[in-house]
Amino acid sequence: MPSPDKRTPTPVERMIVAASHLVEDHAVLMVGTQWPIIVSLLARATHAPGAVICYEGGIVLQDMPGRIPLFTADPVVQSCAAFLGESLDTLGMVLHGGRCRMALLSAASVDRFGNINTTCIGPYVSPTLRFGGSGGACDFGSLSPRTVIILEHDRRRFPERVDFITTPGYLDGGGERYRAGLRPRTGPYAVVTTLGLFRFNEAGEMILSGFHEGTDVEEIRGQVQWDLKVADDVGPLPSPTPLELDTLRRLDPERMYLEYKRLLEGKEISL
Amino acid sequence: MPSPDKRTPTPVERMIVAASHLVEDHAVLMVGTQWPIIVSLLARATHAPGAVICYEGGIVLQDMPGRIPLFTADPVVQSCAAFLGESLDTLGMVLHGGRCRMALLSAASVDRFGNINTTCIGPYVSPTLRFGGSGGACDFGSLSPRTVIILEHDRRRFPERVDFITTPGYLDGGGERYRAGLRPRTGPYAVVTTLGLFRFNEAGEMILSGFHEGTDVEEIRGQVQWDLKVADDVGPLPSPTPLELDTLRRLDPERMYLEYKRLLEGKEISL
Amino acid sequence: MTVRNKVMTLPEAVDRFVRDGDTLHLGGFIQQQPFAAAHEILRQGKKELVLSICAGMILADQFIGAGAVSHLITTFCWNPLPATAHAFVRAVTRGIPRPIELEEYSILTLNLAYFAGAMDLPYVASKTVMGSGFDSENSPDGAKNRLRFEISPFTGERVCLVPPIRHDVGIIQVQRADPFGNAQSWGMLGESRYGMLSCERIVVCAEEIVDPDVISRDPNRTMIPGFRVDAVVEVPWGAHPSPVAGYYDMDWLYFAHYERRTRDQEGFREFMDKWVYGVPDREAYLGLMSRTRLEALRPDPRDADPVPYGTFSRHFEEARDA
Amino acid sequence: MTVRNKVMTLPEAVDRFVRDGDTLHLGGFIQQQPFAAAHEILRQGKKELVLSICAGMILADQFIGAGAVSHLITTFCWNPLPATAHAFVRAVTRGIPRPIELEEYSILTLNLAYFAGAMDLPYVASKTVMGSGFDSENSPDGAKNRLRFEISPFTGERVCLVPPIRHDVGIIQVQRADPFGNAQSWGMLGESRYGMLSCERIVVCAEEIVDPDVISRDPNRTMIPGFRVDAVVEVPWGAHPSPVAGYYDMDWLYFAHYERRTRDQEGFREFMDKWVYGVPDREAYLGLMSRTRLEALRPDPRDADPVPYGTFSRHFEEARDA
Repeated sequence: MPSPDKRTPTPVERMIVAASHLVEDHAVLMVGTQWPIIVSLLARATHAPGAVICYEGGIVLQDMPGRIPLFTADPVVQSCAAFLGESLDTLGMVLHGGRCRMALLSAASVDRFGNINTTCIGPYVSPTLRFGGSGGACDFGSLSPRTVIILEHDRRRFPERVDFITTPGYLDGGGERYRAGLRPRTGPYAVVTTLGLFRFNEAGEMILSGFHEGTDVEEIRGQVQWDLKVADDVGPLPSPTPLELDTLRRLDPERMYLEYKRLLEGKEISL
Repeated sequence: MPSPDKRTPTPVERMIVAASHLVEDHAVLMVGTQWPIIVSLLARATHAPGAVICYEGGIVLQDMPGRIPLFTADPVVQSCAAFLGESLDTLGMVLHGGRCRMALLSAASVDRFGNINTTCIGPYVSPTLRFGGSGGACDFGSLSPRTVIILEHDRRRFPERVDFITTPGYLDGGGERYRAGLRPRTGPYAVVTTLGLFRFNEAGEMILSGFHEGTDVEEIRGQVQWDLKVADDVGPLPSPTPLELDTLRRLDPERMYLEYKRLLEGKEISL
Repeated sequence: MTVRNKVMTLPEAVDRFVRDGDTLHLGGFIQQQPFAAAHEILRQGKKELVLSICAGMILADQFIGAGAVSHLITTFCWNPLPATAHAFVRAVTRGIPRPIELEEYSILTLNLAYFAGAMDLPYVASKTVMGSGFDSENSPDGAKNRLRFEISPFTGERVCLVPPIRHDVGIIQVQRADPFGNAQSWGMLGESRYGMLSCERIVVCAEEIVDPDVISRDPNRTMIPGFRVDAVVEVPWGAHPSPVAGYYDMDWLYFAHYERRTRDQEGFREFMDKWVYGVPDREAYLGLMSRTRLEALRPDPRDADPVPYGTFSRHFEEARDA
Repeated sequence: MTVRNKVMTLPEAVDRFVRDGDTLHLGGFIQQQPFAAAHEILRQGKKELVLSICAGMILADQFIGAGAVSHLITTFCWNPLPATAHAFVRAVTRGIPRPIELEEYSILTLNLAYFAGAMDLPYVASKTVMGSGFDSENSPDGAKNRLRFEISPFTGERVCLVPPIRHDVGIIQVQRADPFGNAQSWGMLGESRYGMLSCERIVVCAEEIVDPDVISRDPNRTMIPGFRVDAVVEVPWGAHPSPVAGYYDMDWLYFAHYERRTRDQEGFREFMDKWVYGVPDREAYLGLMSRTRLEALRPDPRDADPVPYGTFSRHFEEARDA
């Protein structure tokens, strides 16, 4: 495996660091699988040491895990937990109970109003492509005061309207989310990608708020399937500091997240 | 303390033994405090060794306790439990979940239709006398397929209609219980007292079914405040066998239940 | 990681987190009732409290007799001898020392209300209580509470809807907690977990404050995650005269003593002057009793076996590097 | 006391308690999934099952690919690498080997449905899911499930009503159980408790069958009380390739192997012929793998400390006799 450049962050590293900046110290976090795992641990290892990390299976972390968890149910987290219980403890008592400040989610695709699809392409009853489904993601997005969505940027993953709303964002915008019955002061807060950072306006529409080094507003506008609005104060995002990069790489020395590919690829598997 | 007669059962002993006869082997029991404790343990020590004893605080017994529990929350039961948990585990999962066969309850008073009052005499908002209140008793009587009510007989405790329905029996009779929303095939099954055994007819009215040695139908009819119906096959109840009496007295060698008086009465208490 | 150390004294915890007029939840179903904290609340003269306590017992009785409570949410209130809780009865029947509003439930409905409160669920439908004195439609002169009765849109049957009950502040006595607030408890748990988790502010009194590693070696035993907790106070014997599994048994003599002394309001006052207002803290309270007698409340030892949690294996990395 | 000894073999337990057409709940949220029992169900050719499983994973995938399932209740189905659960996708997109009906939920709503099922509550009202593809009123072409949407009589707000889901039979792999069925489990518990307790018949597979005293020395760890259990089967490694806290870690290589081999239905068949239909029991299954590699899945030891429960004191009797 090639050693990464010591100073130049990869797009994935930029995405992770930018997302970690959204985590406040002492915030209670509902953390989904994949990118949210490393984003939340990075935040805790840098500027938010008091952040509280909760997983949907019923886990509240105490210490940093002995190695990066491969997913939120990885047994590695059990030896660093302050609390092990049931899904009703975290999704129920923490999230539905209103004790969570922010939810972090990965997504297969996200649309103009922050609705996430991790279910299917095409009609639900006869899809052309089918993904895993909600898990707890629908609850995260339904209930969290702030939902941060983290995904690698690819134009196909940014449709104007997702085929299936696995996780509700602002639905059709303009207060539709609250008319559907979801609580006031909940909803998508930001989308962080390998290209930039997006926030949501009052109508619940995604707007470009910042871009990573090496890209710009026009490139990003071409990478979503609708006419993307841009914030008045759009500008470059801060680059990861050497300390952040170093911390991130120490958190994931195996580069399981940083290179987003499975380490076993191409290997013979012998059981 | 006088040693009880070796062969003659006391009225309380007759009540306990008669109630224990209603417990089937392997039945799951919700057991209330006071008389139900010793009734259920006697049943288990005699003809119903597989009976499952559950208490409202979240306890399922495994073995016989090291001494007679003074109430259902007595710590003595914790060292003989198969399960310790929450009230939702027993009142919820066992009782509301439909896994209970019989509930055993003490009562301050019970009326013609098996409604129990352990709340107050006089109007609820300005009572002349006030008792402890429901605890789990209302749930026992609301939900159990069979509720057995155990109390020392005293005419004042058998009004035609209780002042407050702490635990619903058949309400006003004639299906009123089910119209109120309680589940079919639930309700009072028997009342066992120091005088006799009562069952309920189709209309939900209490009828005298049997009497202990030393009393008779007429005496008992004078000990309730309404015109008590009598079963066609009313007759004497079986006397406790020597084995039953012996088992009962070994279960409660301190005679805390058998004499129904507190052992500290008349003693100086020095803390 | 930095986590706030929340250890403080009982007077400080009560002063900072319990306010006049609060809806106060006292945890512990008969066992583990926070008597030490409760006495400190009374000493600090907190008033107009809405007291929410599943098993009223003599703990509620003391608050009521002291006149600190305006409204009581409970399922029963007695002295487990069993005997009358005299102050409760005086307040309800004669308004002495002051009238209180009663909000009564069955244990199951109150547990569901706490469950709904902990999760902030709009309501939970049940099949209990209907037709009883707790059913406001069937018994308009019966108990006043928050239950409603509706027709189920699924089955058309009548159901009892239990809404959430939430509290401003909750206190419980547990076996052990770490300085961050992670609180572990065992024994009969009653309503403890959901009652406490339905509180905005939480004060944990513990028999022992332990190293965080003790907690994280057995995280399934954690009842209250530390981030929910505002104060941790080490108070050995803090639940006396109620029991704490593994630490001390119920003090039956004390309950009998209380029953005898509190049969009238004057006796109640004298009792409280000695045991609550007359002592500065728990140590002085315990000093009023024979130490030998207290030690006799210790149960015989009986321990749970250690269980293996394990850490994790490195087979995945090893396979990759093979 | 006599309690029925419920220990039996896995073929006997499956034969007696799992029936064609059953609503079958497989417990374990990602961890502790009962693979050994599931394979025996497939070997015995049980069919037309309604499979209810919170975390579908490759366990649901195997049932679906085998054609044993007509209806799937779940919240997600994938291979946690993460990768596609190929048989699930084939069935949903192309009806191979047969179409299945899907009944999808979010994890919270399915957990509430199991909770309501375990307690037989008419429904539980929540504030999640609304407006999503799981909301049949807002998304008529969305997922089909049992949720309903009503106006709260308490607040007038729109709420999501979750009705109970109950099962004919449930199976889970736990760390230990006694011969009466008292089952103890620790680690991440997900939906395990309420899922299992919502089952009419319960089969407990355990890494170890232990003496009843081990259970009653730590009764707070009991997840399923023995009286609810029909069969107890000792199956070491019974959850492999999913993990069991304290016993073995997730077998990542196995999940990767499965992903590669099951990309088409023919490969799936070959996989199943080798790992499920081609072996008589769990021992033979384990024999297909390197023992050294399996042993490497054992975690490093890390034990919970013993905790004191105590028995009881005799101070009451002593006081009386004083």
